[in-house]
Amino acid sequence: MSALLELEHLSVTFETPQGPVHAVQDVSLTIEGGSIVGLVGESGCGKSTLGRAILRLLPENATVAGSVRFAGRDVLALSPKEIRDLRGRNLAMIFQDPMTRLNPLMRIRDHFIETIRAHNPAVKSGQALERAKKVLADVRVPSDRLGMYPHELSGGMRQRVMIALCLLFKPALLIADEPTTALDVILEAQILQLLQSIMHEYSMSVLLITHNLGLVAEFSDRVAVMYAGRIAEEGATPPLFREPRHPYTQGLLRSVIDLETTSLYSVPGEPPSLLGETAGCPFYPRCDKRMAVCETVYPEPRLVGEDHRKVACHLY
Amino acid sequence: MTEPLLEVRDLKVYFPVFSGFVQRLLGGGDARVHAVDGVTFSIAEGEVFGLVGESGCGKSTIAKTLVGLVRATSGRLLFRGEDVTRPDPKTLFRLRERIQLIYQDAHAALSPAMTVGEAIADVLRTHGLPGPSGNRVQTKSEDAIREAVYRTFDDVGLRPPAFYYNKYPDELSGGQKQRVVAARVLALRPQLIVADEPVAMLDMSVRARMLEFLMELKAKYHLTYLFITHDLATAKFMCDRIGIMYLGRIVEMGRASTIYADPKHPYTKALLEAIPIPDPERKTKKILPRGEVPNAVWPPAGCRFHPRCPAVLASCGWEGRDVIALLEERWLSPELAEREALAGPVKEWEADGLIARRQMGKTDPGPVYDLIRRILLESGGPMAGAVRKVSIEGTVVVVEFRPPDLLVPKEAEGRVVECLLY
Amino acid sequence: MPGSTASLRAYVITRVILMVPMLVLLLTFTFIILRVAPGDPVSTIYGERGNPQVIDRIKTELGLYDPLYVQFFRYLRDVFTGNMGTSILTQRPVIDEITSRMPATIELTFSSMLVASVLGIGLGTFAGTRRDRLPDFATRLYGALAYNIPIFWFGLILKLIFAVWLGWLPVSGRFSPRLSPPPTVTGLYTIDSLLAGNLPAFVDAVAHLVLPSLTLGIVLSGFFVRITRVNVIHAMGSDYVEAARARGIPERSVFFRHGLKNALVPVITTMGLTFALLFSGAILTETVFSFEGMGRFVFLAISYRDYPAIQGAVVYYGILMVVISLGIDILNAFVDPRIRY
Amino acid sequence: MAGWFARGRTSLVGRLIGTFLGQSRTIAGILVWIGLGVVLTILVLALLAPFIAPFDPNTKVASPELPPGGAFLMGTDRGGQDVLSRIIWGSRVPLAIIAVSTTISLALGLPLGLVSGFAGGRMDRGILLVMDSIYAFPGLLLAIAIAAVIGRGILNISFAIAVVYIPTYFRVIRNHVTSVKQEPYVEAAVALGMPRRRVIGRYILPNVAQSIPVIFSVNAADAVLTEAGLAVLGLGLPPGIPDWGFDISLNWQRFDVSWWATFFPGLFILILTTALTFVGEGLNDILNPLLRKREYKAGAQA
Repeated sequence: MSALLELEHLSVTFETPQGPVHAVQDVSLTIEGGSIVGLVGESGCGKSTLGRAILRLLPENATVAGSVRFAGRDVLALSPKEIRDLRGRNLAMIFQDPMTRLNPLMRIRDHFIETIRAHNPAVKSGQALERAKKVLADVRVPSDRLGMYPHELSGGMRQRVMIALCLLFKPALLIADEPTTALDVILEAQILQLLQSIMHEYSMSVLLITHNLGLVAEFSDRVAVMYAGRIAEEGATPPLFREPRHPYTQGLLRSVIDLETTSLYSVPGEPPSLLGETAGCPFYPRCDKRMAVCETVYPEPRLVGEDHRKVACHLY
Repeated sequence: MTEPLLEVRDLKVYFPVFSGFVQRLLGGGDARVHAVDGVTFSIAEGEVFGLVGESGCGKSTIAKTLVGLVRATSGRLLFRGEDVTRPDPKTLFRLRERIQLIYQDAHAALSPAMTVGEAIADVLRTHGLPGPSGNRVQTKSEDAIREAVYRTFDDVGLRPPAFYYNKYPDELSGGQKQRVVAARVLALRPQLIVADEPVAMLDMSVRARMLEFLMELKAKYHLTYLFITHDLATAKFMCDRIGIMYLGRIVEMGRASTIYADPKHPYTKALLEAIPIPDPERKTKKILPRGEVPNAVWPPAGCRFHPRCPAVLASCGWEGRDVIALLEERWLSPELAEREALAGPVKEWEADGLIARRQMGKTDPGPVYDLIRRILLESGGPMAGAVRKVSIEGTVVVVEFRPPDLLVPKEAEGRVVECLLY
Repeated sequence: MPGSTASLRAYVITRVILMVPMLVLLLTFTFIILRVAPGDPVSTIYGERGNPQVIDRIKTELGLYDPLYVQFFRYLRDVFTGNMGTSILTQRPVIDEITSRMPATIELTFSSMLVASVLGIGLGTFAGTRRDRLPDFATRLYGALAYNIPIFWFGLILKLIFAVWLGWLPVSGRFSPRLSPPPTVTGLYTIDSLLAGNLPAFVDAVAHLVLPSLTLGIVLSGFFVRITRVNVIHAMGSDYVEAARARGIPERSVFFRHGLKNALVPVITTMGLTFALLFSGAILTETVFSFEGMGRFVFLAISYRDYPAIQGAVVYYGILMVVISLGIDILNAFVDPRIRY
Repeated sequence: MAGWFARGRTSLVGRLIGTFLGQSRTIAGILVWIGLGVVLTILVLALLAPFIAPFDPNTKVASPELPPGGAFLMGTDRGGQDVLSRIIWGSRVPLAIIAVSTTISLALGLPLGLVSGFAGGRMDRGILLVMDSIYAFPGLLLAIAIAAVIGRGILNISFAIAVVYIPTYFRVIRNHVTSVKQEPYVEAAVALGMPRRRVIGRYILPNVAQSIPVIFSVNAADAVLTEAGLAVLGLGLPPGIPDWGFDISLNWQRFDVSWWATFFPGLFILILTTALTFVGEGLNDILNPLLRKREYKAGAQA
């Protein structure tokens, strides 16, 4: 298996009236073909920014450094035309709130026609609709929804439509940014099951961005844990959950409340602000295993153990 | 048994749907959201009672009804035996000293234009200071009020209180704001606290802290909680008893330990099944209910869960629109869609209560009649069993269901469950 | 779920029905201002010089001593039967005056609206897509200046430069006296001359329209620039625009189909209110350019305290506004499917 | 200083000023400063008119229609009066109109908006219908109608203008209230048993107050323009009071001969209204950062 997506030393900084915000710092991550990678972190840790950086969807006040290689191509060096070609065709993205992601003035049908024509102008509307119907059937949306406006659809239907829009060209990678956070637990499970089955059918990889550790455990092959704009720990899902190495991952897993929880645990303190420069390990103030070196020197991620685990911590 | 602190009997809360002026004139104007549709439960003093359900199931509406933010359409609310269903302003004012609300978003619950000290002082100015024997002492003395605010801050761990008094909400951290909101509620010395999704907005790593804090307060002030959440895991940890809600009704209610150990209602089972478990070694293929929660304006007949229920019976409430849903469902498969194209399109079908019909106009209704009979038969199962008859009336093909069996909450193995299976 | 066409129809019916209370309210309002407020029309017309007995007789004739509700219903009846009295100034029925002058104002209003929308929406879009850069600031400055320029004064300046000094365009009026106007069909000289195939007349009519509509249109464009800019920024920052980009939709389509189209929905809504501004402006513009329309009529009526004429004009404007706002609302419902519910 | 105001001891005004000072160096802030500077300069002119104006504004001081230059910086008008002196004295009228008319509009529009927005339901729809009817009506025509009935004078004109702009305050405040009303902190105040009046006064008003300065400046500009329009149409103040609008109406027929007598009064109207708009636009950017939400959102996601 070859690397489909390679991020190397990727950093994203936003210029804001309060000063620079280092949303993503020095992130390196690889996604192999045909896998689901979970990118997990708490709100404001930079995970959504990372997802957008891959598609170059960041607002104008963002600067990106490092490199993004997708199927061997340097994404950051592509011309606007080339990146546009890539989006939706090879690299697709779905978002958190399906309610606001479809143009309220356009029928569902027109979203499909527009997307197909954007990449293949020669296609007639009739053909485009046939294609749309096929994809919609794959995501289990009745084809009469094509004639409706977004506001006439339920939240689950809208997210299915969003997914269908992504599937039109059988992309190699789907970035799913909190795709189920706005949905209820049963719908959430439905949508993720759907994603999982489609993934195999369309031989597609998924980058699943979420704050929900349960989802990651259930659906991902590999997982990257993000904290304060950096990746704290990354590895294959089962060993990482069985034996977390980074103190943050340990704390996070301990603080999960599930049906087996008998005692509560929370990580002390609060996540740091990403405003301005920081030195040392960002988790330092909250860490129960901190050492003197942690305050001043950032621990470069290194491979630890036999399961190809990358951990950014001075303990290892 | 002692008298419960709070009793809710057959509570119904309907909201009008804002349809256009003319639509209301032309009929169809009695459209109402059946937010809460006949809910009965009680909470004993010192208990934590959980209402669990997905968004839109009516749990937050119950919370708002309890503190008089929303009027009950019918039913009864009793607080310590006193009827507070439609309180006059004075009763409501007193009621709000005894029942208080904690919101899911502490930041949004504080006015950004008011210092947090003022936020609490304002409450004390309105209600007076809590006296030694549960009474209220009205005071004009700003010093006394400030003293009382300081004490409350101290109680919730905002120390030194004088430091926090003049802070605006946006100058405090999330955790501190939660403490302020708690302090504001506690300043009234309430007996029942309704906590509406108190941890839903919080990050996983700090969620437990809020829950611990709530438990501490409970012990310290002898509080009773109505704990509202969509998260079954949190509810399991926090609650003594729970009620599972679906579309405005409690479908299963009992001791938390009993229900989690052995859920009875298919919906409860589905919810428990759907929760993602943070243990990659226990990946199992889940069997999930179909579809989504239907619109609460027209809740399904019979058991509201019947269109999605994996254990559904013929008597659960099949009705006209389920035929349309069945057709849609079948036609997701292209070959079925082609084979059964004659019966479609779906929008030609019209549902009216227990009846589904299709106006055929000049076309011969015969083939459609045959086809729909075959489809119903082929789909088999409980739905087919509920069909009273398929007929042709003039140019109309009609599918008619028999009325559902009466659905009443029943005692079953230590809990109340509303399901025909039991 | 009701179909979109059915709901659109229901919406239109709703709006038409709602027009009735609006109209009644408006007429009541006019009635109160003009009849109940201190001073009555007759005394206002005849002033202190008037003979008390004459005034008394006229008042009786006009029914001013009847109970208010009788007056009110008579007034409503008069309005709906088009009987708005006789102009003191011209001695012609007010309704005739209004119908003969209306086409001029319609011509001016629509051509100004055209200038304003082209300029305003064009510049607003330009500024909105170049947010916080120099073109944005220049456009915003233009917007502020255009919106705040005293229209009367601006018309004078344009007239002085282009008509008096440069002599490119006619100074005033609707049509040159040396040409004979086209036969009246619609009353709009531009349309009528085209219908008659009279090209010189058309050119002349347009030439007379240029300065007044530029004056009014530019002033109004200030308003358009502002709302267009804000809404373009808003729409281009929306979630569905980001989602469209993520699907690889070309930036041109993203802008026109997702950004601009959605931005124009609120712009259309505000257009209804813009007409109010437009009519205010038309009064002054017509005065500057001696453009014989409704505005000019109002000005003259005021100058001569021509009471029935003022009342007629107010009622006429009111009805027009209600109808326009109805039209805009319905237009909006056509564009935006969410409004129909 | 910004910090001091922002911490500004629970005072609403202090908080608004603090927010503004906190961003006084942004482009929006600079706009406000420019606008305020111009308005203040005109205010000083108005107050010190007797000392600054070179001539008596109502006397013939030279031959009519002298072009600008020499002792008469802006020339003389048809009546041989000094245009500059008339402009300086004339600045009093628009300022007075602004003061009176916006006060009246605010005094009526604000409470109506608060009550209507908070109460909702039938009462809201009723008030809304009335206000919308006024709003949709051509403002100048309405002012003309009112002014024609109640006659001339600063108070009368101000009242006529005020009526026209009540709906503006009403609309903005009401819409803001209906959105603030949804906020949990308002619901919380109700659930805490706060009396209705207290909820409106202490929880809603302070949070909609940021709209007021913005509408104020926009309305002030509109009021000046409306007054000028009325004056041009001969419905302004009685002759004898120097007024920019009145001066235009006096001289415009001779615009091609003595353009200065019309041009300068109009220019000053434009300067004053534009300055007011700068204040309004700047404050709007600072106090209602709706448009910047996107940036902050991106920052917050960071």
